[in-house]
Amino acid sequence: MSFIPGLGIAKGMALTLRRFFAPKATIQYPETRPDIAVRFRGRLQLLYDEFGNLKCETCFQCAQACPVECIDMGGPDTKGRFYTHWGPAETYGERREESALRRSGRPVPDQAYVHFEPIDLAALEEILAARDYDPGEMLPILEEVQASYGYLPIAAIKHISHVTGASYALVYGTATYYSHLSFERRTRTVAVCRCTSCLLAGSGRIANAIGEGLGTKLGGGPAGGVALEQLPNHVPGASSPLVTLDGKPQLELTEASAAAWSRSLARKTVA
Amino acid sequence: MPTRPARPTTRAAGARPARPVEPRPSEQQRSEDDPRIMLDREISADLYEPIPPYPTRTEREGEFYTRGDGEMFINIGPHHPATHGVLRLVLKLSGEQIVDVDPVLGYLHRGVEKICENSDYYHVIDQVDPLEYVSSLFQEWAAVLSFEKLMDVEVPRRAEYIRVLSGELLRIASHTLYIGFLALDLGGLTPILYSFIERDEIVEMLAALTGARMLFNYFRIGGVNGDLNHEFMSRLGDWMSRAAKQTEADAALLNENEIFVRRTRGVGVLDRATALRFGVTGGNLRAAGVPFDIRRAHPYSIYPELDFNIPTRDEGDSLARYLIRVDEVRESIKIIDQCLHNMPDGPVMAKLPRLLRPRPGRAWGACEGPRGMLGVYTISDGSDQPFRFRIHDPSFMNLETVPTLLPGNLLADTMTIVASLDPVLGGIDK
Amino acid sequence: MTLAARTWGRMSLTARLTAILLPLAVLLAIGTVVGIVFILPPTIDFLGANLPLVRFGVAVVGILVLTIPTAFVLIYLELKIIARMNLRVGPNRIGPWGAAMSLVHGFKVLSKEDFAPTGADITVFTLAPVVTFLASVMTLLVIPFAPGIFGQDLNIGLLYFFAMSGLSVLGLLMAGWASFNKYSLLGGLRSAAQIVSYEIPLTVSVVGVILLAGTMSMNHIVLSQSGSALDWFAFKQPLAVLIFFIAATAEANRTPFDMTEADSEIVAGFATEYSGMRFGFFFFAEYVNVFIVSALLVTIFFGGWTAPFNWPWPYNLNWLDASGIGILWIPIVLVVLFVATDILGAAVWLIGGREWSAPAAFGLGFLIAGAGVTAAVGLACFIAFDWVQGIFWFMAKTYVFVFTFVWMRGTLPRVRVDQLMGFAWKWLLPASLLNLFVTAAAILILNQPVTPR
Amino acid sequence: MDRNLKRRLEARLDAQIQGPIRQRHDQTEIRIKPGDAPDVLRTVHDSVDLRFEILADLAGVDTGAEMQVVYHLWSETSPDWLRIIVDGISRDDPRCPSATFLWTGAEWLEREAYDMFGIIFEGNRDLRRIFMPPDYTSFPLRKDFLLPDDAARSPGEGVRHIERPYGPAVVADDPAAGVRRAPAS
Repeated sequence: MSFIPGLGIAKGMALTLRRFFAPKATIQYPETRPDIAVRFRGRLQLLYDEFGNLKCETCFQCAQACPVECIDMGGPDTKGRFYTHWGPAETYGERREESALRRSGRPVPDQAYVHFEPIDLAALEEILAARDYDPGEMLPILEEVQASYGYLPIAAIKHISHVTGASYALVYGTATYYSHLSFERRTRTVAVCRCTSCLLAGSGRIANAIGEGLGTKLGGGPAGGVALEQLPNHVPGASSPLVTLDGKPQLELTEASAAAWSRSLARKTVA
Repeated sequence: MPTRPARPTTRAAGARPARPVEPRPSEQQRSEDDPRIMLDREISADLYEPIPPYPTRTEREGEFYTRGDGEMFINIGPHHPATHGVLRLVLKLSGEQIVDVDPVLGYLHRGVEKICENSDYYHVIDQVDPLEYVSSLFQEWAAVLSFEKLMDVEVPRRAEYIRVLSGELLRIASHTLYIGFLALDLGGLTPILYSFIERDEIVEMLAALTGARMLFNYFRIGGVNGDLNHEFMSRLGDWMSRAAKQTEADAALLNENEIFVRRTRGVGVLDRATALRFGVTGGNLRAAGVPFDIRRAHPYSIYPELDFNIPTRDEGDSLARYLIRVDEVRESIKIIDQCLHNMPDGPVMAKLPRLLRPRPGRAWGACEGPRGMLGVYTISDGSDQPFRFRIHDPSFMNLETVPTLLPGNLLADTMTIVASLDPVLGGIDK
Repeated sequence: MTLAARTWGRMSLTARLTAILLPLAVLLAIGTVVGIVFILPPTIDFLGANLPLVRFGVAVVGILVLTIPTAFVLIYLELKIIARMNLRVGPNRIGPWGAAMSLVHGFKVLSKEDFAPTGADITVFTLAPVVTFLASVMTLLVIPFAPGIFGQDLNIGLLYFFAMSGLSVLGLLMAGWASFNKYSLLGGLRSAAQIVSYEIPLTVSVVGVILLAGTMSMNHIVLSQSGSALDWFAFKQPLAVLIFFIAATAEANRTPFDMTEADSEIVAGFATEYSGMRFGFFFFAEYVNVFIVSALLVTIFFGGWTAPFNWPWPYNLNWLDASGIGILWIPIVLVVLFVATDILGAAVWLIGGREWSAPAAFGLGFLIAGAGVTAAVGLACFIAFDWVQGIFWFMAKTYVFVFTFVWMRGTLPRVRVDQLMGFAWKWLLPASLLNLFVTAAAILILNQPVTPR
Repeated sequence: MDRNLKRRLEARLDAQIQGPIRQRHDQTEIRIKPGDAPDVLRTVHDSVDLRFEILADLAGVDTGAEMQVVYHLWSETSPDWLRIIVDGISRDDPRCPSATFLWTGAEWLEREAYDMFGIIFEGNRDLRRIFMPPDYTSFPLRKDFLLPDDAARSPGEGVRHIERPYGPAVVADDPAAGVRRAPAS
């Protein structure tokens, strides 16, 4: 405190008056973005590599290491059979997962995403070069891609988004809007149940017959647009032996008719 | 009225119900949510009294909640603009004069010690981070010091320098925030914003170094998480070129202000003997004339090599506590300068196994945080999780003096004293 | 009943509106005709016979209407000035430079739930903000804004002012007591103690001016300071200005004397339990108080509406006189505005090319032309009418002090309640008595004639 | 490691110290019995050559077999922290003399240890819970603490799913008590 009464107050007043005219420290947020440090860990986003592919490999190590158990993941298990949940049990976990994916700019986990696999991009590059990489011609591009690959691979969509500059959401939205564009290969799945009662009722023999008709065997991969698989669970209420076509039980199928049925199925699907 | 069933509580020795609960009129018309609220319009004057609805547990509690002639209770908090978190002070007032205080804690209790006993040694550092959220590096530092003693880890010198550098930066950030909040609690609007400008610069700087603005999670057992980078150094250089001048200018708003000085001088005097008896540490103890600073009293890291002073004052009042902080900011700037000048080269992490299983033992590590001594006491039983993890927080001890300092002062001095003791409730409630 | 209900239920929204509005319109039309024919002539006769009554009514309505915009402007100024002092930008999103911010605040306050806590005395609780607000607004009645622009020229104007502003403490005390909250009670009692203490130095410091001016009428106090700035009482009574300023800060509950709503101590003081428009009244009253206190300071010590130097105007511009050709200027101005808009808009449209649509171009032209015409008319009025000048000088001076109050709030911490009282009784009161004594002695010694008016 | 401190402690407190004085890094550790605690604390606090004036910490420890109270002290006469472990406190009726006669600040630390471990400090004038609510019945840092058991006793029983006890949730409403809790089972 100074000896002159009020001097300290006057000094403070002078300081605020000077600051009244000083440049301001406010960052006008939406117009000017602050510099975020390169090392900043607080970004709520998943990282992509230079080809636009997601870097996350869903290895769950982060979820296991998180000390407060805030990271949670869901996805198909290692054999691609079940949609499993790896975090702590929580209400509406699946829903939240979906919305978190949406917020992170990725499509919701549909079949196309889950079986995301790399493709040969040469044909795609040809199509794009012919269209001059013009995002305005998105629909023709997508149609040609579908004609060339038989379906719309997610890798192709990522690549289109990457090279044309159209946002992924836009390409994805276009692709989902038109019903003639499909993310899935037009394959049909025949599944045979191998539970004890079905095996006793002869499903093993039926499987062999169907395999003969299709030209493959159980677990041997798709042949000519039809895949032969093992049914993970017996459909409740269905009789044995149980064979399903795209999830629909084929109740009238017997060991005798299986080979003919599968041959006609293979013929119909190949076209 | 239904009879009260016996309560299976373990009581302290000598504690007995001092104040039986009196039956109240019109039992039928109570709210279902809160039985103390009656639905009819007969409102008793005791409706909102903070008197506990259970029998008092100790003599001190019974004595406190017995109202004398002309006295009234008033709740400061847990939701109050000036309690620095969710602290609740039950004041017994006579007019505006404080007769007695009963601080009620635990609104932010998260059981961090228990959580730490169930996480492995790497995870503990994340868990203790949000305790003292204003200066979380120091809490990490205490834990890391304790673990390193437990495991006999040698920390590389560059890592020690980086620890001191970032720690002192954060000390400045914490002290400027202290100054701002003290002024805010005294009614000044402006200093808090100047403080936040300063703190924001430092915090952005530390974000470039550590990757986070508040919960840094930067110190590791045996070093630090990452080396210095160009972004951090350029920001630091920018800031250092004007830091001293800037802090002086901001302090001029309060240091000589007659109103501020009159409100803090002689208010809440914590003398040397009382401070020692209460286990007060940090700036509050140094304001009482005890030059106890762990950086000098029990040196750790590279502090013995650095040249800095421990400012002390003899008055022990709120003004002295404030001025100690202002002085410490200057000393910290000096330390940062020396750290930058002497920064050695080399690795920033010691070689450690992926899974830490220290041999059974006990270790106590303490460092000097902005509020005083932060200590961590760890007991290992040979597994990968601490058997006992004890956190000692300075704010807890500093706040304990409040029932001694407040009585006799006015209601307005509550804020001066509490703010000048600088409690952080995240650390207090653990 | 059921028939009516069923019919109502089947009607569309338009039909319902028509069913409500059409009879109303008919009723209104009939009422208007009846009013014009039977009620208007005697009313005009009565009002013509009682012109002071009309004047009073107009003044009261005008002041009531004016307080809200004044409060809005002050709230905006406070937000903006304190923000700039804090190195912030302040409100800048709503309206130009955030100027509509306080309007939004007003709507917010209006749309909030207006509840009373359990145990509150509802009647007193509701009346308290009204009392406080009215006490503030009533004081505006005697303040002369310009020659001829004032509510009432009471010959005890100053006395009336202090009596009315002293009433506001009653409202605060009522609020503090009725809220059934200890913070409110403490705030109310603090305000009572504070205002009672500071009322005395405030009043005594003005007595010197009353001695010098020889009157308590505000208009005459202003007139006795006319001339240049050197004739202001501020230079004859410097101590009184200081005392008055400090005491007025306390009277208006402004920082550093805002004990009654010390937010870090007693949450919001007397206003803790208030919400919605009840709180809005307190809020407005506070800011109107700042304006009033500044206005009073200007009126008593800084020459009121008089110019700070010898001012050659008003020129007698006959052609502007409303009774002569003046009324014709209105259509002329409108025509000028119209033509200028067309010319400027066309210019913008031609120069700007394709980017400017026609409405945008002519809108801009209208804005520019409007601004120009307004400035020209304003300048002409400023030159021609002394009341325009009066309002200009009065507002300019008043807002300097408003800025000072806000500036203080942006800088200073709050004093403690005992220091506040000690300062009033130990320093301000003796100083104001000393000032009074010295003034009286000087008048006696210098033998200045006290001229009663 | 301060060998000198070890010698001084042995000279002063030879009778009370149980077992060897352990020294590691910058810590010197002695163990005493609960009954000796006031004497030992007063000795290390008051002796001219010890002067351990600053109480750095007071911690409760549950080793699973017994309870301990651990004091950490600092003195300018020694570069070491002094750790005094009061061990051999029974888990069924844990009692220990209070240190508030020397350090008033130990009051809250002891309240915390009582709150977390249920150790009763005889001589503490205000030994009540400090963090946990007054109607809480468990001692959470004890090694036999089990969350579902605690949840069944807690007033917030059935509120959070993670603490939901096994079995049907029954909430007794006793408005007169002012709190809700489960029936005693």
